[in-house]
Amino acid sequence: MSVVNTEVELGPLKLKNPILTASGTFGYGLEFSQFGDLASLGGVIVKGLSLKPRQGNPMPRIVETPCGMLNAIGLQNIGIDAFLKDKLPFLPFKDTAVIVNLYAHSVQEFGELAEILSQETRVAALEVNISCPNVKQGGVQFGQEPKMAFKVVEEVRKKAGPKPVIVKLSPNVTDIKEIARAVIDAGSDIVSLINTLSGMAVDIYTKKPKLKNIFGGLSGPAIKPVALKMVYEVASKFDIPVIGVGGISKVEDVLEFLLVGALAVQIGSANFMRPGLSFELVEELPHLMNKLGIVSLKEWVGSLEV
Amino acid sequence: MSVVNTEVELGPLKLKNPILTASGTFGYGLEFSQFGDLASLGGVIVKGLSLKPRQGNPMPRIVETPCGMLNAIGLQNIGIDAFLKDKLPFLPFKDTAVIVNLYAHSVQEFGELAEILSQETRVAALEVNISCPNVKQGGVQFGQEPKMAFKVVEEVRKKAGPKPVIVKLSPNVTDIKEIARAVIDAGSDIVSLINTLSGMAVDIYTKKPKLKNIFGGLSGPAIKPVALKMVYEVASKFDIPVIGVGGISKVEDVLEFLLVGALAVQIGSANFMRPGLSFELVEELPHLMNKLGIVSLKEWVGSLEV
Amino acid sequence: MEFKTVQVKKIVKLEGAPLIHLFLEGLDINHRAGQFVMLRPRGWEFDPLWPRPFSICNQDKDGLHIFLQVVGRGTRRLALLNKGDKIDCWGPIGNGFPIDRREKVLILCGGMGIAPFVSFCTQHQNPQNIRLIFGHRLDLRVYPWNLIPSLVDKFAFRQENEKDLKKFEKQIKQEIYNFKDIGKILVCGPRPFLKIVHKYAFEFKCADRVYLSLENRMACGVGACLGCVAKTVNGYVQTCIKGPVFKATELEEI
Amino acid sequence: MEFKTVQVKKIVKLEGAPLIHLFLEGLDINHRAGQFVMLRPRGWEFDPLWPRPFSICNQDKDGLHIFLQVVGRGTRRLALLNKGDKIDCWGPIGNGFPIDRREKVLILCGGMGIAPFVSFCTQHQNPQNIRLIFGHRLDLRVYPWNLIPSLVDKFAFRQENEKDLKKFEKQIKQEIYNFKDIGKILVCGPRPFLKIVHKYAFEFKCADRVYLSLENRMACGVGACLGCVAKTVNGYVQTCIKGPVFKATELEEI
Ligand SMILES: Cc1cc2nc3c(=O)[nH]c(=O)nc-3n(C[C@H](O)[C@H](O)[C@H](O)COP(=O)(O)OP(=O)(O)OC[C@H]3O[C@@H](n4cnc5c(N)ncnc54)[C@H](O)[C@@H]3O)c2cc1C
Ligand SMILES: Cc1cc2nc3c(=O)[nH]c(=O)nc-3n(C[C@H](O)[C@H](O)[C@H](O)COP(=O)(O)OP(=O)(O)OC[C@H]3O[C@@H](n4cnc5c(N)ncnc54)[C@H](O)[C@@H]3O)c2cc1C
Ligand SMILES: Cc1cc2nc3c(=O)[nH]c(=O)nc-3n(C[C@H](O)[C@H](O)[C@H](O)COP(=O)(O)O)c2cc1C
Ligand SMILES: Cc1cc2nc3c(=O)[nH]c(=O)nc-3n(C[C@H](O)[C@H](O)[C@H](O)COP(=O)(O)O)c2cc1C
Ligand code: FES
Ligand code: FES
Repeated sequence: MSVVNTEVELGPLKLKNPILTASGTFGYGLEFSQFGDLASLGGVIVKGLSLKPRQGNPMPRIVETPCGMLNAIGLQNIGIDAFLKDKLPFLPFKDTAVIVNLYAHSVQEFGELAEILSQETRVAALEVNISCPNVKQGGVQFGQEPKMAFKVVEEVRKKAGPKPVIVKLSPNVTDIKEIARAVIDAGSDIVSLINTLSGMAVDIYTKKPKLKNIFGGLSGPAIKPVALKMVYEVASKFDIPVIGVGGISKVEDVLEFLLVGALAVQIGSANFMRPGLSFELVEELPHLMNKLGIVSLKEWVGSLEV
Repeated sequence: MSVVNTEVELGPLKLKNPILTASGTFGYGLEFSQFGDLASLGGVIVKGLSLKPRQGNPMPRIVETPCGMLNAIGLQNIGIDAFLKDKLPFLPFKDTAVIVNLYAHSVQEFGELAEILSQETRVAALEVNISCPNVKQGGVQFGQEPKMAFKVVEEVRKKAGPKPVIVKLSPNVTDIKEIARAVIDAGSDIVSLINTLSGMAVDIYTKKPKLKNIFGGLSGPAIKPVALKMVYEVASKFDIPVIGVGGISKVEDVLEFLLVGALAVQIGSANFMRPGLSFELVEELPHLMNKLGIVSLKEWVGSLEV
Repeated sequence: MEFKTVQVKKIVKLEGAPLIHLFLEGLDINHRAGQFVMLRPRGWEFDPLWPRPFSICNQDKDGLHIFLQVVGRGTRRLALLNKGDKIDCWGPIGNGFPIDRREKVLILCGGMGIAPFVSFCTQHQNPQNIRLIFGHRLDLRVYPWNLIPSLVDKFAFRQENEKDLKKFEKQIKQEIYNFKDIGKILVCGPRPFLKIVHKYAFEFKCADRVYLSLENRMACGVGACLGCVAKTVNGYVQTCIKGPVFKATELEEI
Repeated sequence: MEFKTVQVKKIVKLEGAPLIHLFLEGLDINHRAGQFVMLRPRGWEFDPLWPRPFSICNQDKDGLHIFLQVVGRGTRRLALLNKGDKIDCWGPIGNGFPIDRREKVLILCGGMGIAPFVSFCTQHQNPQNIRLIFGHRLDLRVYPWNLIPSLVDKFAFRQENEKDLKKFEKQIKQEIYNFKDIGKILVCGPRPFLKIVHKYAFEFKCADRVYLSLENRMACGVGACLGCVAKTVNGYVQTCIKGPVFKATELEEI
């Protein structure tokens, strides 16, 4: 095997390889340390963290669907303080990018979270999850309304100091480019997409929704075509580093997302298929690059021939 | 087995059972006559027809995806005249609802199609496909812009005379309720949803999109959770008959869509799994109703307990 | 916890019952009764997406023994496995049941809930300290009843209709009542069964000695997805890694 | 065309090659060589979604004979079938090759393209009228070469590298040239192979007697989805029901 270069540069964020784990599907990272070397990953994005611990939604919270799943975890998390104290010290932050996914109900709370993390050298970047309902505007998500998205990102960018800010986009929009434009204008350094698609499942025997929350987010291989298209649309239109997420489960998928213009990817629900999957992808990537004659990922990114 | 009532009334449109075949997945109906009795179906919705015959998109036009598929057929069809002359006479229009799916590039063309069909007694209803690009507005779909959707439907409703008008909604929107409101205000008698989700697939070996058209529409079991949610949102908010479409492949799925409020369903990509599938569902429905103690579908529709 | 791609060594399908004995070879683990493994055959590609959790029924020269019932999509496909097929497997997961050879213990199990107790009774050094009550719907011979050592004081009750169920519920009540001051009560079975036991545990004030194994829906089996949580006095905690066995007093809801 | 849920009667996997002989029982059809069936095992539930098209290789007391190569997700799963497994099957589909026992005919096939010609040559009443040229990559013994009647004037060319391929292309050119005024030329094989033949057919002005079988991606196999169309002089037409065999002069693109 000849030596290949898997490094990627997403503006201010440098990764030794393009494989990150997606928020909410990899716990706080430590849950997977017995299945592979966390330090081998391009980065670990931890479960969405809020200012205070959150209990999340009542059960049932998950249900399997064809080639996918719905979740309505409701952002259960231990809170930012407990994370910094009890989890972060045990993560290999010197060898891999530890990225914190932020979740809040208001612009101000987002700002507070960013401020707390702005001086935290062990954290490589912040990922802003704007797929949460904006309470004041009656349930529409921050990520569905360009103006609201702008405000959140502007505030985070202001408070985050030197930290790279990634904004994670919701696919539940008419035109992903509009939201992308808004968060770019607001100073986002990187965008990641997609979060889950809105969905629902019901049980004809109990006549009830299969999720207590009624609605949930659809993820897994089922949504890969939707993710790929949105990544392509954003990456080919805007001059901003893009991280692709959605349905990735094979090393070929990784190169597909890079081909349409992503600089890195996140592995989400596929981590549930087997806990070592993300580590396997890191190992397999150089082999597939070799097979395809790719020496450096830089030449591959966005090289789709249309 | 005790006798159950599978009849449903969608405003002006009465069906002997709620199982229709979705446009574009059942040809002109006749292709399936050797696999079952067309007259046994609740209705047949034929391939989208335009004023003039259309050649459609170059190949490849279809690609399989996890639990689903992408298509970019490009509305190849024989044109409305040839349909009325060469296909319609051979369909069992006396015993089942033959529904024509309309496709056009402008408001005026939609009107012309509606006018042609308005006096055609062999056609039970019109289904307006507003998921086509609105050329004047630069590629956004009629179905993504409430104002444009309103105009199309208003025109069709005006020209369609006594024919029930079904409007088929695109899921590629931020809020399906907005579009639903627009087409209801414009005089739609029934809405059907969902059409395909926008998606894409690429081949890392050729570095090309797997569809010549680059983008295609995602359908199949993969999208069922998205369809179910949108149907629930529209059916529980508006007082209009709803037809559910998206990922239905089992008789249980039929009752799921009815449970969240649909009065009828369309079977789409599942017809490709085996050509007799829609006929099987018609046969299986009374058995499942029996098992669940449902005497009439009227009591079941929208009876989800939330 | 260990991860391995193991092989089906043997698969025994029972005639006339949707029950399967699966023997896996290649995972060398020491388990505690009540712990479980996640299984996902290599052939599943994308669908079903998740692995499936199963109690370790036993472990011996035939490998890891799983006793499973066909109930849905996943188990239907597990039933089609053949000797030599490859399965991703990780475990042992969770806490398992407490085991103390000097103490008397009452086991209440229903249906597939018998699985972990095969291991429990086999590993137990004083099986004569165990009393085991088993409620079942199918013919007793289709369950691993004979694998329970004969020194165990065991009783099986078949439920073929509503009346039997009521009778069994009464029996359970009586058993809990009789045992309430004696020792631990270990429970595994379908949710309605657990609810009944939970109720009597509180009624007879022995809830702090009643241990229930929950079978929540699981996606990851490593504590990461937070999909399997149980509502406890300490909030929502992962059933997979913090359970599946909980003291009745810890659970706010079943 | 008939639809049936048939059974695997026999499945023969070739050692060292990703090739499978599949024998299905239960579909009583009369077919014409070049016609095909759609197969979808019952066990596929939702994924893969589509059935898969395969030429009818032959039909005899062993049932319907399919000869297939494992190339992707679907065929990989077909290779795991066992005797007795159930498969939804419909066919015969399409037009098939023209057959005229009095005429000389040249067959050009590559790889799996040999499949329909096993049936063609077996059904043919004057096999001595057939000349068959077969290009292949693997050892000849893994192909159903011996099923081609010995009276057929048959030649096999193995391609192990670029050079062999060039040589084979030259051979094809020569064969077409020699045959251009004699009779029909029937062709089946991978797309690059078809393109070459198509080119020479026009070069030697015998395109109206060259029949090519296309292997387009198919979803429905009944003419309904319009996903499999070929670009012909009459516009886009369904390869499944209007093909899969087209005259070279009908095709605007391969
Ligand atoms: C810790 C643990 C240990 C278990 N041990 C065993 C065991 O030893 N033997 C065994 O047979 N099963 C055991 N189960 C249950 C087993 O995991 C499920 O039966 C299985 O996952 C169902 O998969 P499926 O795809 O066939 O069903 P699905 O298609 O996912 O569900 C179909 C239907 O099955 C039922 N179902 C779903 N999940 C469960 C569940 N957890 N328990 C019971 N019914 C369910 C539901 O009614 C559902 O409608 C255990 C579960 C847990 C959490
Ligand atoms: C009319 C007709 C007759 C056929 N007869 C035979 C036959 O007798 N024996 C046989 O082995 N195959 C035959 N094929 C091809 C066969 O249908 C495909 O190989 C099969 O569908 C691939 O399925 P898959 O899921 O394994 O591949 P997929 O996962 O769908 O595709 C994987 C890879 O396989 C290749 N592939 C996909 N479709 C085809 C194709 N149509 N031909 C060749 N490679 C393809 C592509 O390179 C693709 O990247 C026939 C096809 C048609 C249309
Ligand atoms: C169980 C679960 C929990 C998730 N939690 C979060 C979260 O806390 N924050 C977030 O931004 N995204 C969250 N996501 C979304 C994923 O990070 C990812 O965007 C999505 O699942 C699509 O990728 P996939 O198809 O690879 O899973 C969650 C997804 C799942 C399945
Ligand atoms: C090959 C194909 C062609 C289609 N053509 C049309 C069409 O002409 N008009 C239309 O309104 N919808 C068309 N559709 C969309 C379907 O009618 C249906 O809305 C969609 O596929 C979702 O349903 P499903 O998941 O059951 O397939 C087409 C879908 C497919 C797969
Ligand atoms: S199964 Fe994922 S946390 Fe328990
Ligand atoms: S495969 Fe659908 S039209 Fe040919």
